[in-house]
Amino acid sequence: MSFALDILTIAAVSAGAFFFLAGTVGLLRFPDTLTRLHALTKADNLGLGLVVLGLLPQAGSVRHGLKLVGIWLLVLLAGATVSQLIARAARQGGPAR
Amino acid sequence: MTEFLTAALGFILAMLALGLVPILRGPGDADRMMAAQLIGTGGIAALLLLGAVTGVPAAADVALTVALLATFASIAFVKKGLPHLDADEASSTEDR
Amino acid sequence: MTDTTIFGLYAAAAVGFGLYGLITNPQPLRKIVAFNLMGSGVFLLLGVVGRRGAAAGFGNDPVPQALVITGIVVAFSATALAVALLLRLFQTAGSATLRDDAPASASINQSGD
Amino acid sequence: MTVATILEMVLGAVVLGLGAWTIAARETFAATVGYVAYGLLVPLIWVRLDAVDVALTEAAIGGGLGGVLLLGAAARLRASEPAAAAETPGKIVRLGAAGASVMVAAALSAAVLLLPDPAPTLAPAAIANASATGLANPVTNVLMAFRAMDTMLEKVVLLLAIVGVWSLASDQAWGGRPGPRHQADPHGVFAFLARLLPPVGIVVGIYMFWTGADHPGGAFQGGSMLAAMWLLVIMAGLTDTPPASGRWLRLVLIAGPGVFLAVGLGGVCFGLAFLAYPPTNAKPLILGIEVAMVLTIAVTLGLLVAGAPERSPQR
Repeated sequence: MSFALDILTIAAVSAGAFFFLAGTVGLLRFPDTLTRLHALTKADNLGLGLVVLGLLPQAGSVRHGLKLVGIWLLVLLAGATVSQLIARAARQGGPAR
Repeated sequence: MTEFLTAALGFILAMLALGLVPILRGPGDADRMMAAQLIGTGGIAALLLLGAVTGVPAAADVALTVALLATFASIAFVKKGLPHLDADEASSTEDR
Repeated sequence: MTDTTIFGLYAAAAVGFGLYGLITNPQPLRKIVAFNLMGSGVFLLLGVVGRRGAAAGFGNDPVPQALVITGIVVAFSATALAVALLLRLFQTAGSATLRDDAPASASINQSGD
Repeated sequence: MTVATILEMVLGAVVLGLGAWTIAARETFAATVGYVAYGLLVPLIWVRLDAVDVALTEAAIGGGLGGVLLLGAAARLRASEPAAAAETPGKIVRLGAAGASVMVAAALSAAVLLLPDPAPTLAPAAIANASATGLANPVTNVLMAFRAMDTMLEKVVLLLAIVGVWSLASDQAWGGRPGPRHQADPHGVFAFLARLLPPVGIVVGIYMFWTGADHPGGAFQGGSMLAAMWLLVIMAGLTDTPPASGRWLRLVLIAGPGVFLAVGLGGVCFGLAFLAYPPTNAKPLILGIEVAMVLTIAVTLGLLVAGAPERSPQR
């Protein structure tokens, strides 16, 4: 049982790390602010979710696991709204600024 | 398991650092506003992994704090970042 | 090379960077930022000392930890006061410079006194 | 070299790189953004050093509130930047500064390398006396009982700082409301977030404070979280900063140090010493002080970030 859980951890954390890689490549390669914002918010939030999923089997207690999931949900909510605000500011300010 | 998680943590930290380079250098302030966003995801993933590696479960509390305050900082970036938005605020102050 | 040595050396470097910025940056706000960086380095040094004092089941000596927490709050208060002074200087003098012979453009900004 | 050592080197390099960037950046606004990032990443090092209490404080006050304070000032001082940039000191000064900084850093590094072994520690003493207070978090014990004088005086420092900031108000804004009146679309995304996030943040803040008795956390961490949420609501224009002349506001500002001082003097009256808690009631007394302190800290930190009064109280 614990072996299977370890496999799950390794698979999920690896996938999470891959999405962080994808997000960073997007940040480095995309040409303008809005596409970079897209890369950052989509890929990194998914990466964080997968890391949280991978850490759940190692959490030790239900309370700790719930806290981890709660953090992810909070980051999702905040990320979705804040990226909207940043995108709006970027459009009003123009890409040159 | 600890070795693997440590390696993953190092990798995510490196990604975070690489991602910060274009954001902070960025041509404009709109790019820089993303810095707190990046830390709100990558930094928190690193913190949670670090808590698992070091055996400090309270790292989750730190992650919770960072999540809330990174959002707060992002909003302050947006609010203060663009000079013309700031000017709007100043003029509305005088109206009242 | 233990973890405390590594972080101790980084903390020493942070103090060095902060000192350099404090001296060379002409903008007062940048001096405040540099001073905060210096303070952060000093706090990390204290954290390293506490980490070396790990005993009795605790990973870090609680006394330096408490000192650092108090220090962070006091540093924040000092920063807030410094920033308020700087903004008031900018409001009354029209410029934020520490030079004595700064051009006085006070007529643009209405100041209260 | 183990994986853990490499990790520590990477972690330190990332954080230090950010710190160096705040010094080297060309624009002040960019430097303050870098400082916020630095302040939000330093907690990783503190967690690695097993000092979670400090990690929480550094994230909340160092990165969050302190960063936003500097950021707001940078946005206001933007106009003055070209004039200040012209004053960059000459090569000789910069070389001298670099020399001095290298010497200080080298001296500190030598001190780190020459630290005594075995290291002196007060941890066993803190553990041995933990039963006197009934709290399980040794850092809270040190802050609230063993070194209570420091904590009380630190509250006084906060109070003095707010007095100092308020006294910088111009004559017509004396006793008025700090900062500009913020406005946002009441049906927009921003107002939505400012309505959704504070309830979560307030629960987290109270949790931080409450868990501080036995686990990492405490009055500072909880209070700064509450302050951040308050400022968020103010920035969204849903509420306004209170006028500095308000009686209730001033009562809240002195509640923390006041209760602390009263309990301290009570210790003298009941035949013990200043700030000595009677052993049977130590925990309720400490909690009482902390409740007053959370309120005071939240309001003080929020008002310190808001700055000096700028608008007259009547408007």
